[in-house]
Amino acid sequence: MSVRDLLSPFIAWKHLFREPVSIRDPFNREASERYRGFHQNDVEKCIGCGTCEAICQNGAIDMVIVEGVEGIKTRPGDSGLRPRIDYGRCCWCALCVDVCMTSSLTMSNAYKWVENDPDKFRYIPGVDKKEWDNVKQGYHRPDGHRLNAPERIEMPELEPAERIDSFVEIVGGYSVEQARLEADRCVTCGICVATCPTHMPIPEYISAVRDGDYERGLKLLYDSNPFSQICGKVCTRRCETTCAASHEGDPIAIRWLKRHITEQVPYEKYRDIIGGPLPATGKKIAIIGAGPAGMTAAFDLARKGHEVSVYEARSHAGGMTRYGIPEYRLPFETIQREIDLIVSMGVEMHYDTRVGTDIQMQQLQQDNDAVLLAIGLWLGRGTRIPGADHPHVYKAIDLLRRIRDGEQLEAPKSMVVIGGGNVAMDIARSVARLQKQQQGEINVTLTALEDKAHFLADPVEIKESIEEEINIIDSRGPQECVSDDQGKLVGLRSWKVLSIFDDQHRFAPTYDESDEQLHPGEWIVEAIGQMSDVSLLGDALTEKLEWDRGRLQVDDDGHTSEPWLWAAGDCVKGPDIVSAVATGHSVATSIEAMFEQKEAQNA
Amino acid sequence: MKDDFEKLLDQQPEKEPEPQERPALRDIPVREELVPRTVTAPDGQEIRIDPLQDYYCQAGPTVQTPAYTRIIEDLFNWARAESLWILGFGTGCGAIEMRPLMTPRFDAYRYGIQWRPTPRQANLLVISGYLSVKTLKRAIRSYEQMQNPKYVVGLGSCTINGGMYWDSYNTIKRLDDYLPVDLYITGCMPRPEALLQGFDDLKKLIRAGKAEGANKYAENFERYKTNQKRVIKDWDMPDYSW
Amino acid sequence: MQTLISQLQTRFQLSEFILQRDNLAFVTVTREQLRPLLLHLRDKEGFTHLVLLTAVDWIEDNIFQLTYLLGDRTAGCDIGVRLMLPRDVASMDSIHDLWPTAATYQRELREMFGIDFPESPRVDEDFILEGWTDLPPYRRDFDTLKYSQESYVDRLGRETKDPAAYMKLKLYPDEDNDG
Amino acid sequence: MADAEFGKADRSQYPHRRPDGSLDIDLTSGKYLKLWQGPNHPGITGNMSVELTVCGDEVVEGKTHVGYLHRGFEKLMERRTFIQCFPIVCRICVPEPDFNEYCYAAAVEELAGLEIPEKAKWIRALILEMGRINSYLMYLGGQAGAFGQGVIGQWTTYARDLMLDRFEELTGARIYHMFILPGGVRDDLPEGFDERMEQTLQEVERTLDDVYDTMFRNAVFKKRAVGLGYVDPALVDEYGITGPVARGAGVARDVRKDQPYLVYDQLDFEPVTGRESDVYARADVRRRDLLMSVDLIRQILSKMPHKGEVMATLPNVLHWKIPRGETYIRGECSRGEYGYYLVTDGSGYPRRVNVRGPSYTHAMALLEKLIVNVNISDVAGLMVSLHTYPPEIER
Repeated sequence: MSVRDLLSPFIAWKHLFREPVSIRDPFNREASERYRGFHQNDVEKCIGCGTCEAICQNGAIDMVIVEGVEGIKTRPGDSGLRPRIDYGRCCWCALCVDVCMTSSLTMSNAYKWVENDPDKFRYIPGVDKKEWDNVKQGYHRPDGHRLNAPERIEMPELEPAERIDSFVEIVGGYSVEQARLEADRCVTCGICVATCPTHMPIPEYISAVRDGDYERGLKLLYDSNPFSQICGKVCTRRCETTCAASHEGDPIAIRWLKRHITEQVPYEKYRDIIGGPLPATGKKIAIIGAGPAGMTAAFDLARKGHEVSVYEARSHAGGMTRYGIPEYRLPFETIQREIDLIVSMGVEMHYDTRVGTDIQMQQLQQDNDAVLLAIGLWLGRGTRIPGADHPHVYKAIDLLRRIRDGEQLEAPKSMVVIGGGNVAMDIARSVARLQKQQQGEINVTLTALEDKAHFLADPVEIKESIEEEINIIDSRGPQECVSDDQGKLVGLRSWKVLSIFDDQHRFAPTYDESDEQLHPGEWIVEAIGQMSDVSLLGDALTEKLEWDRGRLQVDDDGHTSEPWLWAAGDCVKGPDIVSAVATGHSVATSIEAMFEQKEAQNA
Repeated sequence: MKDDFEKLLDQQPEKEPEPQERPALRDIPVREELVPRTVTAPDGQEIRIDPLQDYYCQAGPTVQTPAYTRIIEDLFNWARAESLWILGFGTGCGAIEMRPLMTPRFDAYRYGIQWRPTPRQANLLVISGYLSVKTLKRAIRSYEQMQNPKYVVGLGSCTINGGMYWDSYNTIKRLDDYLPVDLYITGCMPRPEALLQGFDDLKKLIRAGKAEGANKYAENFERYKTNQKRVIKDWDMPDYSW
Repeated sequence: MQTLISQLQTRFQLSEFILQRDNLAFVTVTREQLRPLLLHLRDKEGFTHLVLLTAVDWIEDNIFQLTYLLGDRTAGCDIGVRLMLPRDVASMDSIHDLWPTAATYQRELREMFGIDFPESPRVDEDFILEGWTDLPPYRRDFDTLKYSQESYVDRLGRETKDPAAYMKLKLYPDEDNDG
Repeated sequence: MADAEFGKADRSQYPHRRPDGSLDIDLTSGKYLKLWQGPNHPGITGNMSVELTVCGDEVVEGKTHVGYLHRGFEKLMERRTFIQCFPIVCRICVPEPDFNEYCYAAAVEELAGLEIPEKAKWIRALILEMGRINSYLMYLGGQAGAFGQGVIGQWTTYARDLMLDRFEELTGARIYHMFILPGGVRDDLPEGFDERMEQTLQEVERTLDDVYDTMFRNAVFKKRAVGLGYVDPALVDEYGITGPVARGAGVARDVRKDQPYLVYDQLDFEPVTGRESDVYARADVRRRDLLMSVDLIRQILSKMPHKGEVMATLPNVLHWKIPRGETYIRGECSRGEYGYYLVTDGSGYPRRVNVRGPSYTHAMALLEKLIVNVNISDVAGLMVSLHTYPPEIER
């Protein structure tokens, strides 16, 4: 204790001469650039996947219906829901912003909200108008700050040089570790489920991969899709186009994960896991066509205990998967395993039995309680351009079938394919393989009306085709199949396409006639679409049934105007394997419902 | 959806869910010093005391009616609004933003707002965030001991709907079940500027004569007590003491 | 650390130890070994600092794990002594005479886990909770969400939809949507 | 201490000790008064209370009561995923929340086998030191206030608020920063942060100069604080004393030095120690520690790598599972050793999280020991000098 101790505190007096430090207007002070204030949501960008709700540890977020607001509608890839935040729960941790799959959710730097009604602190950002809606400052997810991996795990594949001279399957399949990492990327939002025609429980089976519980996964797969092994390889995977992860990164490899499950479970265990049929009911059903739709319906109905007979015109089951998809994409063995499994449920198969020739439709109607028509699309459409009747102008579907049937085709030196869809790619790549095997040189040209960005084929197919040295020329309109003096086909003459559709979105291509090319080819293959061969129905029945522009008219369940006849698959839905499975299921449900209804009437 | 939501809100008074009584797994013993006893004074006189009773100020709360003319009431309200004295009871984490508020940077004193250390001098109880059941008991007593007119401000999302402790076994969710709240400020936690904004809004309410929390408490005293006693299992204090 | 562990193992016949990192190890002891081991660590090996004492509820195995974490602040290393206690007779000897602060930890364990420490000072007094009538809350069989929902009222008006189910309902209204 | 005798109670009135050590206090005798200090009391650190039994104006027994802020964090974390725990942990300690974030993140990273980028370590250390400065500034205000010097709190709160501005521009929040998450930190330093930080540090130093003159060289403060709350260095181990309380007793223990974490092994510093082990010595240790933090921040900003990632690649946090294991992570916060004991069981949720806050031992066993024979008016000053934050006791 000293005099200094008594005097020293008086230094505080110097503050009398300092500038005041008070903030003059604290009511309008702006928070910092990064401040985590009240939420904003770009509702146009938001897809309502609910990942924000899933991560919120406070249970502050509800997904609510906001239909009727402009820009928000339930559609594939958008649930039509939007997050509503309860500010009686929120802690402004911004995990919802960090995890947001589309980066639509952000935070402004606004922070003042006073109410005397506590129920007002709930609002739907972006929908309920707030004064901070257009504030630019505030927290946005920093670059590189991700709570889940944006990139897909690479699938092991054969290199183009290794695969081009054989029909060996290209894709190798994930290892357990790779699959687990890929499955880990899924945020379990489930917006893919509605997009999948057969509504496979995608998030659930992906979580089975994550847990390594493949038997659970297999059960989930087969409960919704008896063609899971095949779909695991060649599904058109609409789910992946709507995947929430695709907005800021690669979509989850849903198809490959499905394939992974089917590969991990030993085939011998399949039947035990899936479960056998119920006791016999005595009901009889005839199914025409052993493709995905017919066999799916057969699988469902046989498991219910009904007596199912399948009539197949060819010598193997599988339909388009067996005769239309090249082996490098789908080996025979996979198809056979799938078919054997379905047959093991008690389905009776009649191969090489063509309805209309070997057995009559009327006969089927008499012998069965229900008949299902699943005849697919086996007639290739033609371009009808001059010279298209030349014997070396083929339909892609016929050629593919011949290749898959094991016929030893002698590949042409050069070939032109007309069409930009998956079938066009398939035939181009199949013939390329034959050329490589037989001649060592590939010379395949693929022309299509569309430009490359609008090809109907899967982008992966296009990429792989280019890798396999297929010469793809887009925006070409075929004009004539040109033959030389000896009648030998020399190539396809084409014009440059200016537009494909007119103002009313009708098909009416216009060409630049000055830009003419001749694509040399000994063969020309038309791959521009297919239609059904309905001759088996017979004239009387064809007359009775209702038609819609050449297609059989059916209701949502696949029921035709005849009470005993259903139709399913490509012949009603167009070419798509998973849609065929979906129609197979709905027809089976519809037939089952009809049986129940009848039983109820009889009782 | 909005309609559904509004419907739900309309139904609220009748649909108020009754929390079910959880069976008690153990009895709560009465604390030793709270047992009624007889004390001998130095002069030999024996006095019977019951510590749970407050003999001098146990009458229930009463509704305070406005002054007989409008102009006087307005004058009163102006005076009340311009002297918000906050009780210095930091019930939860929000209390930390009170100190910047009361120091030179934000300087709430210039708006007539200041801290008081005792409920007797304060007219504004700020519930700064979540309330554990143990603190709720003290907060109720502190509130009741404050003099009329008095106001309650709920600070932070915890007071509105439980905030981030929505699933905690020890914190209440809705403050308005237990105390009459005049105003809520959301945030976790609200910045001093938001608090100032809140107090400013409270002033406007008071001037408009709409901050009637204390009267609401008196009018619905029974309901508040039932709610309070439902969560405070060891109610060892008078029902009301001021 | 490794040498210390091997010394301890020969001396106390310890069954299990885990070297979590260079300066942190966990050993498991029996009830009888605990006190001598703690004394040895405190007086001979320099682990004079009781960092914490806490419990883990392994309800599947019907076991409470008590963890006594001791620190040697000069050497900068720690050793966690784990003791498994049957869950149904949750009672343990007090160590408040070794470290007075242990009494506080033991009071907390008594209240939050229901593990008794006879003779520990004020062990039966309320510590954190007041008027608690339910299961000790840190036990795994106590469900805090359920308790909270039953005791404290939620604000009404909250309702949420599952995107997957809602989309199916909306896009395929005719389908069976109970799944 | 001769002049402090005034107002002392008559020693003959004191209760005697029973054989088991407890005091034989007969409240009905009229000699003693039971006095509750807190929870609603200006002379209490946060929302807690001390049950005092006084004889005259001298405390004969004091019992700490906590639990007013109990939210059951350790229980709540058991039903939150690993990432969901991250926003909740900082709430355990309001004035210095970052230690919770750091310890929790480090524990998760260790058990999950996650390596964080170098730059994230520097930013973490920066944030922890900034938090320490905040906490000490708040303490200085409280310590002076407990002895009636309101003005110190006015200055230090202002300086702290400037530091909060730096926090706000770096982390996006004033109080609960939620910036250090498992895997690294959210973002890099903003543009021009170094210069603004330097200005703030200079303001902090200026404030501390004033505080030194008006508080530490103040006859009143010295008279109240010197000799109050003496902690015997021998008690340090017995009572689990850490941080400035231990260093005030001359025990040079600082986790930053003893078990260097983050980048502290690359920084140049020596633990600050005192000698007298009383309230004054502890306040002085904290003041000097604060200045050391200012220096550390300058070192960090100059040595920090300029470029680099600040976040490791996380697995998808929505279903992040961590294999079975247990660990303990500690750090030196402004009050002493802060630690997280984390047990995982292979699921997506922590099996058990135990938070060891330094106040747990300081404010319970130690305070109850030191409070005996202290004048009622000094209780507040004594409590503040142990730098107690009740939420870390009850969590």
